[in-house]
Amino acid sequence: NEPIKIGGIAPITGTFAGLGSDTIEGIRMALEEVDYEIAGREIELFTEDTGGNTSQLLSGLDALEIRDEVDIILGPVLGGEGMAMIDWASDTDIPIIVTYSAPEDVTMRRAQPNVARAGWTGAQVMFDFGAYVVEDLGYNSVVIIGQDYAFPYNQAGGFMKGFYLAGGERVERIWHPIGTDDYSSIFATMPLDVDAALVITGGDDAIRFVSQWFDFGMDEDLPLLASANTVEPTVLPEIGDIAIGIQSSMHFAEGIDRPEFIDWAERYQEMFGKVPSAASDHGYTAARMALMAIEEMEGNIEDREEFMNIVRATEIPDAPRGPFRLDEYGNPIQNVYIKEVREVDGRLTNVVLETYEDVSQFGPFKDYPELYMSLPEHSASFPPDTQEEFFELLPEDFLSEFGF
Amino acid sequence: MPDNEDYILQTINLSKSFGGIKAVNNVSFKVKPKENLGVIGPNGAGKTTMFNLITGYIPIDSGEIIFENNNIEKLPARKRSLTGISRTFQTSQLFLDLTIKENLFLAANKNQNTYNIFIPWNKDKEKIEKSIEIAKEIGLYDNFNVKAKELPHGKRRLLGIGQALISDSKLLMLDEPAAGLPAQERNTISKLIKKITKELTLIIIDHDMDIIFDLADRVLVMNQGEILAIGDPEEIQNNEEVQRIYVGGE
Amino acid sequence: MINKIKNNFNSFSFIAIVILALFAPYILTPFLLTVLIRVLYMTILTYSLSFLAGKGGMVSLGQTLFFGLSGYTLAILLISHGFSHWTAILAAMGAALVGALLIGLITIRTTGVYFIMISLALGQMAWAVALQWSSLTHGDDGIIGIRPPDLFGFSLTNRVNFYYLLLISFVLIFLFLRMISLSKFGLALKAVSNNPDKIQSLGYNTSLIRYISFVISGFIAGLSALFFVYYNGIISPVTVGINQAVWILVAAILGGINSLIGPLIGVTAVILMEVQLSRFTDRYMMIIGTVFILVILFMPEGIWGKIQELRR
Amino acid sequence: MLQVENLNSFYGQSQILYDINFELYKNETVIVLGRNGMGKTTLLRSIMNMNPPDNEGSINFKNLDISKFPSYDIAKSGIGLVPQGRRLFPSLSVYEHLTMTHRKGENNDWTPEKVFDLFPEIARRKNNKGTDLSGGEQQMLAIGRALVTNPSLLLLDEPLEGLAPVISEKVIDTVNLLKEEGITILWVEQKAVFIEKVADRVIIIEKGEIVYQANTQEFIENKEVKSEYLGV
Amino acid sequence: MFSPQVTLTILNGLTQAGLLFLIASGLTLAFGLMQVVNLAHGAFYLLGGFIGYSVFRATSIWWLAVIAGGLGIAIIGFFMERILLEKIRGNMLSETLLTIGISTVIADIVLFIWGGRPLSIQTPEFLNPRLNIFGVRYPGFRVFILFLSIAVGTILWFILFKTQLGAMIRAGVDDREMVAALGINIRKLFTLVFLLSAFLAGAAGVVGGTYLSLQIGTDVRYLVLALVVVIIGGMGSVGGAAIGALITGLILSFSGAYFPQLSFSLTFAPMVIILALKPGGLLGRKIT
Ligand SMILES: Nc1ncnc2c1ncn2[C@@H]1O[C@H](COP(=O)(O)OP(=O)(O)OP(=O)(O)O)[C@@H](O)[C@H]1O
Ligand SMILES: Nc1ncnc2c1ncn2[C@@H]1O[C@H](COP(=O)(O)OP(=O)(O)OP(=O)(O)O)[C@@H](O)[C@H]1O
Ligand SMILES: [Mg+2]
Ligand SMILES: [Mg+2]
Repeated sequence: NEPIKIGGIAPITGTFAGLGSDTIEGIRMALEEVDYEIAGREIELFTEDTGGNTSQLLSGLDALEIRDEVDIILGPVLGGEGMAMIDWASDTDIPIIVTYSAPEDVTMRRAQPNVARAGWTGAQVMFDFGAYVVEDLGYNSVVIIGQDYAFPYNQAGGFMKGFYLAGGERVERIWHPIGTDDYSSIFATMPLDVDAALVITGGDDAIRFVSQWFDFGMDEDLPLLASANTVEPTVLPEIGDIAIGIQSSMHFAEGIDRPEFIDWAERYQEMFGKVPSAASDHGYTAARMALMAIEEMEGNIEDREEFMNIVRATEIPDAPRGPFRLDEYGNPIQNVYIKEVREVDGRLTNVVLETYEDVSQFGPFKDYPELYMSLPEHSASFPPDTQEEFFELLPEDFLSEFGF
Repeated sequence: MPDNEDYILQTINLSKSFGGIKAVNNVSFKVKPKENLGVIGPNGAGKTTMFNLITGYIPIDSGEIIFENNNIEKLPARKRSLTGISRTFQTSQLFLDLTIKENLFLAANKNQNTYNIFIPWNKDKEKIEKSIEIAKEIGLYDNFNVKAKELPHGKRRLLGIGQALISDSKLLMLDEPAAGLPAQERNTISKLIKKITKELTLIIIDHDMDIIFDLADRVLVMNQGEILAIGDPEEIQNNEEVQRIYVGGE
Repeated sequence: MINKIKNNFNSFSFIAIVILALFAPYILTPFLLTVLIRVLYMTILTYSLSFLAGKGGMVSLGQTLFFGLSGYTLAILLISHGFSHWTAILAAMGAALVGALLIGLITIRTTGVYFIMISLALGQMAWAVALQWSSLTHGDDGIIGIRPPDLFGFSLTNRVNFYYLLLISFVLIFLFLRMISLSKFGLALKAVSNNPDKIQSLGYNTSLIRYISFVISGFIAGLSALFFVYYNGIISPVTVGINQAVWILVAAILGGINSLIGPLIGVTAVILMEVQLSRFTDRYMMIIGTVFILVILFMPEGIWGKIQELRR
Repeated sequence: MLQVENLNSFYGQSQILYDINFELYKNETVIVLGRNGMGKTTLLRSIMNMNPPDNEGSINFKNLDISKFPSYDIAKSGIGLVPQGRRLFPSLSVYEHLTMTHRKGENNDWTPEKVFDLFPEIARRKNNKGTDLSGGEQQMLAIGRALVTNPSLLLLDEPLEGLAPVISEKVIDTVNLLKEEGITILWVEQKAVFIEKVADRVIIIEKGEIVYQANTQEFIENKEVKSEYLGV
Repeated sequence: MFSPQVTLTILNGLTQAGLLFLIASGLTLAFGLMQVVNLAHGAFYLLGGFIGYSVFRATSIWWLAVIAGGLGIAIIGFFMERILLEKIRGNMLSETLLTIGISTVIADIVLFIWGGRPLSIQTPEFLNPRLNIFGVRYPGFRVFILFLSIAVGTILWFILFKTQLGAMIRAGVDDREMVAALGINIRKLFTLVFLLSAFLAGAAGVVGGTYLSLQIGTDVRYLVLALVVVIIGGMGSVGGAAIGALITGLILSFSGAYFPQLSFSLTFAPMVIILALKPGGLLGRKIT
C-alpha cells in the first residue's frame, strides 16, 4: 500500500509567515492525531513555501502536483494567493481544500468542482455584524477605515449588506494603502457626524491603527468597531490593554466556550506552545476534511471526482469552532460570533457575546445566491454609500422579506 | 612675428585655480606644427594642470585655447580628442581589465561606428592591422591578448604611449612618459618618441633632463603656475633662474 | 589562435545546449520542464542586470522597475481594459522603453555605490506604486487571470508550446547580447566601466554609451516580464519588490556576472536550491544568503568564472 | 635608532627602491638628496609602512622590527611624518589639527600652545580651516601636527617646498632646535642649498639606489658627486 | 495659524523626520568614514527592534530595551566589520553586495527566532501623556521622539565637532592614510564608527517598534527611506541627514494625508529632483 501524499502550501517566509506557519501547524496537528495513518494507508506531508509571492505559489503548486504527485492540496492562505490558485486549479483536477484564503469568488463566481474550502469568505463573517451594529448597538451611520485592497472591500461589502438590510442608513469609507505608518492624518480628516467607526485591517497595520487611535484620543470622539483580523489573538497582545472593549465578529474566536474548542485549543497549545489562530484552525479543519473523506473511501482515493463529492458533503458537528458543513459551492456554512476583547485570566481574549448560527457565504441572501452573484463584486465603492442607493439595485419581493 | 596661421596650438592667458592655489596663472604660449616642446618645472608648478586644461580634462577659469585656428576651450574633452589632440597621463591610465589588443583598438577606433552593434569589432581589419603594427613597434605584440593589468609598469607606460600614437593625432601630449622607468626602458621610449614625432607636434613633460634636452626643440619652464622661461634648450640650460628654481644647487 | 579555439569551444557548447534544449520536453519530467521554463525567463531578467553590471559596471537593484512597468501595462490593458494581446504587448514594451529612457537620464549621472543606492530606491518606488495605487494595480493581490494568446494555431496555455516560444526568444536574446558584446559598442562599454576618464579622452561619449546600455537593459527586463506574466497569469507587487531585485543579483553573482553563461548557471543553481532546499528546511533563505556571502568572499567571479579559471 | 636593511619597494609590478641599507643614530640629522622621482618619498612611505608601496626587507626602530607594523603603530612607537604636499585635513580647523594628535612623548612635550608660540603666523588663524592657509602657513601647520605627536624620529619630506626664504630659514632653525631637544631627523630634499646649516650626514638616492653616503663636510667638498647626481 | 489638520500633518512630519534621522544618521556616518553603504542597515533596525521587544517583555523597562537593542546590534556589527567586511576592504562594490547577503540572513534569523507575527513594544505610560499642541490632540511619545532625535543629533554633532575623537573621524574621512601615519589606529576608528552606526540602527528599531510596529518587511521599508534621506542630504553628512529626514518626513506625512495612494512613491520625488540638479546631495561632497 503506497502512502497517501498530502501537500500543504502556505507562506512560511516573508511578511505573512505567521499565518503560514499556523496553517501548517494546524495540518500537522490533525495528521498527528491519526499518527499519519488512515484507512490502512500511511500519510506523507509535503509542504511548499509561497513566500507570500504569487508566482512562487504557482511554482509550488506545480511542484506538489507534478513532482511530488500529491493526492490532495491544502492551502493557500492569502487572499491574492486564493485567486491565483483558482486560475491554476481550473486547468487540473487535483482536489484542493482552501485553508485561510478568503476571497468569495473562490467558492462563488469562479467556483471549481475540485475546490472546496475549510475557512471562510471575507463577507461571510460581516453580514451579521452589520445587523448587530444596527439592532443591538443602535448605530445608523458608520465610517469604515480600511486597507485598500480586495479583502477589506469584501469585508466592508458584507458588513454594509447586513447593515442596510437591518435598517442602517449611511456608510462613509476611507481607504488607505497597506503599510501605512501614520494614521493621524486620516484621523484629522475623518467625518465625526457618524455613530461609530469600523476599522478593517490586520497584521502590523492593525497594531499601529488601534494604538494610534487611542494615542490621538479618537476614542473620545467615536466608538471603535473592528474587523476580526484587527484584534485576532496574534496581534492582540501587541496592541495591549487599550483594545479592551473593542467588538468585532468572525467565525472563530479564541474565547469560544465549547468543550470541543477548549480541548482542541489546549492540545494545540501543548504541541506548539502558542495560542491557536483562525489560520491554525483552518489548516486543522482542512486536514480533517481530507482525512474523513479518505476514511470514507477506505483509502482508495484514486477517483478524484468521487473524492471531491465526499469532501463537499463534509459535515462536522463537533468541529472546534462550531458545527460545520459545506454549501453547494463548497464553502462552509458555520457559526459567526460577535465578540468583544476582554481580559480573562490576565490575558486579552475575544469573548463571545452572541452567536449567529448557520451563516452562509451569501448571508442574508442565502436563499437568493443568484441575486447575490448578479450584483457587482465588492469594491472600493460597492455597495453604495447609502441604504437608499443600495435598495434601488434590489428587487421589491426580496426587500419585502426584510420588511421594506 | 609669424602669422597666427603658423601655429598649431596657442594658449592665451590660460588660468586655473584650485581653492586658493593658482595652479596655472595667465599662461600664454604658441606651438608650431611639428615642433617638439618640452615642459619642465618643479613639482606642483602646474604642468599637469596645464595639460588637463588643454585637453579639456578639467574646465578652465579663464583664457583661450586655439587649436588649428579654432577656439576649443569650450569643447568637452572627447570632442577635443576628436579634433586630433591625444595625451598620456602622469599616472598611467589604461583599461586594465582589457587586453593590449583591445586597448589599442579602442584608441585606434576613436569613437567611429561605436553605435553599430551589428558588426564585431574584430572585423574592422584596418584598425586591427594598425593595432598590430603599433604593438610591434612598442614591443608588446607578444602580449597582444594579455590583459593590461598583467603588464609590468614600464610596459604599461609603453602601452599608454602606443594608445596616444595610434589615435592619429596631430598633437601628442605626453606627461612624464619615462617616470619610474629604468634607464634602458627610458631609452626605448625616447627612441620611439623620436621616431614618431617626425610627422606630428609633441608637447612633453618630464623631469628627466636628458630626455627633454634630447627631444625638445624648445623648452618651456613653469614655476608656481607661471611661465618662467621659454626658449631653446641651450638657452634654458644656461638660465640662472631656471638653474636655481628647478635644477637646484648653489 | 588559443582564443579562436576557446571561442569555438563556446559556440560548440552553445549549439549542443540548444539542441539538448530542443528535446527537453521529451527528456525532462513535466516538473523539470516547468523548472526549465522558470529558469529561462528568470535568466532573461537576470541578463538585463548582468549586461548592465558585468559589461557596464552598473550594478542595478532597480531592474524590477522595468519588469513592473511592462508586466503591469500588459496586465492592466488585458484585464482591466480588454485590449487585444498584440496591442497590449506593444504597449508593455513601449512602457518599459519609455521608462528606461526617462529613468536613464537620472541614473547614469551616478556610478558605483551611488548607482546601486539610487537604483534600489527607484526600484522600491515602483514597488510602492504597485502596492499602493490599488485602483490601478489591485494592490497587494495583484492582477490575475491573464491567459496567453494562441500563436499560429498553437495554444500557449500548453506548457510545451510555451516552452518552445520562450526557448526561441531566449536564444534570440542570447545571440543579441552576444552580438553586442562582440561589437565596438560592447568593447567601448567594457572600457567605460573599466576606465571612464580614459575612454572619454579617446573621444568616446561615455554618458551616451552608458545611457544606451541602460535603455537596452531596461528593455530586456520588460521583455522578461511578458513571459513571466503570461506564464504565471499574474503580476503582483512582490514580483517587483526588493526580493526579486536581490534574487537576480544573487543569481548573477553566483553564476558569474561577466558572461552570458554565468547568469544561466546562477539562475539554475538558485532555482534548484530553492526547489530542493525548501523541501528539507524552512530556513532556505538563510542558506542562500550564506552561499551568496561566501561567493562574494571567496569566488568573486562566480561559478562560471571559477570554471574558466580552472580550464586555463 | 633606525636601521634599514635590504629594503626593496614596489608599486605593483615596478620596483622603485633597490636594496636600501642605512642607519640613523640617535640625535643626528640626516638629509636624503635626490632629484625628482628618484624614490625619496617612497623611502619615507616604506618606513611608515604606508601602502603602496609593497616592501621587502627589515626596518628596525629602537631595536624593534617595525617593518610589518601597521602605520599607526609605527607612528605611535615614536615616528612623526611631515608628508610631501602637506596633506592637511580640509574638515579640520588649524587648532583641531594640533589637538587631534597631541600625545606625550618620552622626553619632549610639544603642545599646541608651544607650536603656536613657535609659529605665531598660524596662531592668529587658529579657527580657520587648515586648507585655507597659504602654502607656507600650511607647511608650518604640517610640521606642527607632527611635532605634537612628540616623536623621537621626525621624517620630513621636502618641508621647504613652496616656502619663502625667511620661512625656510625659520624651519631650518626649528629643525636645529628640535635637534637640541634630542629628536632624530631624516630629511628628504631635492636641493642641497642649506645642508651645512643642519645636516650631520648626507645620503644620495639615484634611481632607487643609495649611491653616496658621507658626512656633511665631505659632501660639501665633493664637487663631483654634486654634479653627477644633483646636476649642480 | 494653520487648520488643525495641517498642524497635525506638520507635527507628524516632524516626528517621522525624527525617526528617519535616527536611522539615517547611522547609515551616513558609516558611509562617510568607511565608504560602505550598509544595505543591512534596515535589517539592523528590525533585529534591534526585536531584541528590544524581548528585553521589554522580560523587564518592562523601556530604556533598557532601547539600550539592549542598540548594544545587540553593535555586537553583530562588530563581528560583521571585523570578520566579513575586513576581508574585502577597499572593494566598495563587494562590500556593498556583502551587506545585502547579510541582511538576507538577518531577516531569516528574525523570522526563525520571533516568528512571522507582527510585534509591537508598549509605549511606556510616562512617556506618552496626551498633549494639546496648537489646539490639536497629540500623543506625548511622538514629541518625545522628536526631542530624542534632536538630542541624538546634538550629541553626534558634539562628538563630531567638539571632541578629539570627532576630529579624528572627520580627518579620517578626508585622508585615511595620513590619519594612520599620525599614529591613530584607523582600524579601531573604523570599528568604532561602525559600532556607533549599528547601535543607532538597533536603538532606532526599538524606538520605531514602540510607536509603529515590527514586522518582516519593515527592514526594507526603513532601509529605503534611510537611503532616500541620505541621498537627498548627501552621503556622509550628518547635517545632510537631518535636512533629508525633514524633507522626507514632511512629504510622507502630507502625501499620506492628501494622496494616500501615492504616499510612499511621492517620497522619492525630492530625491529624483535633487539627483538631477546636484548628484552629490544637498550637503554632500562632489561625486568623483
Ligand atoms: N584637482 C585639484 N584640486 C586641487 N588642487 C590641485 C588639483 N590638481 C592640481 N592641484 C594643485 O595645483 C598645483 C599644480 O599641480 P600640477 O599637477 O599641475 O603640477 P605639476 O607641475 O604637474 O607637478 P608634478 O611635476 O609634481 O607632476 C599643485 O599645487 C597641485 O596641488
Ligand atoms: N602610486 C604610485 N604608483 C606607481 N608609481 C609611483 C606611485 N607613486 C610614485 N611612483 C613612482 O615612483 C617613483 C619614485 O617616486 P617618489 O615619489 O618616491 O619620488 P621622489 O624622489 O620623492 O620625487 P619628488 O622629488 O618628485 O618628490 C617615481 O618614478 C614615481 O613615478
Ligand atoms: Mg604633473
Ligand atoms: Mg617626493
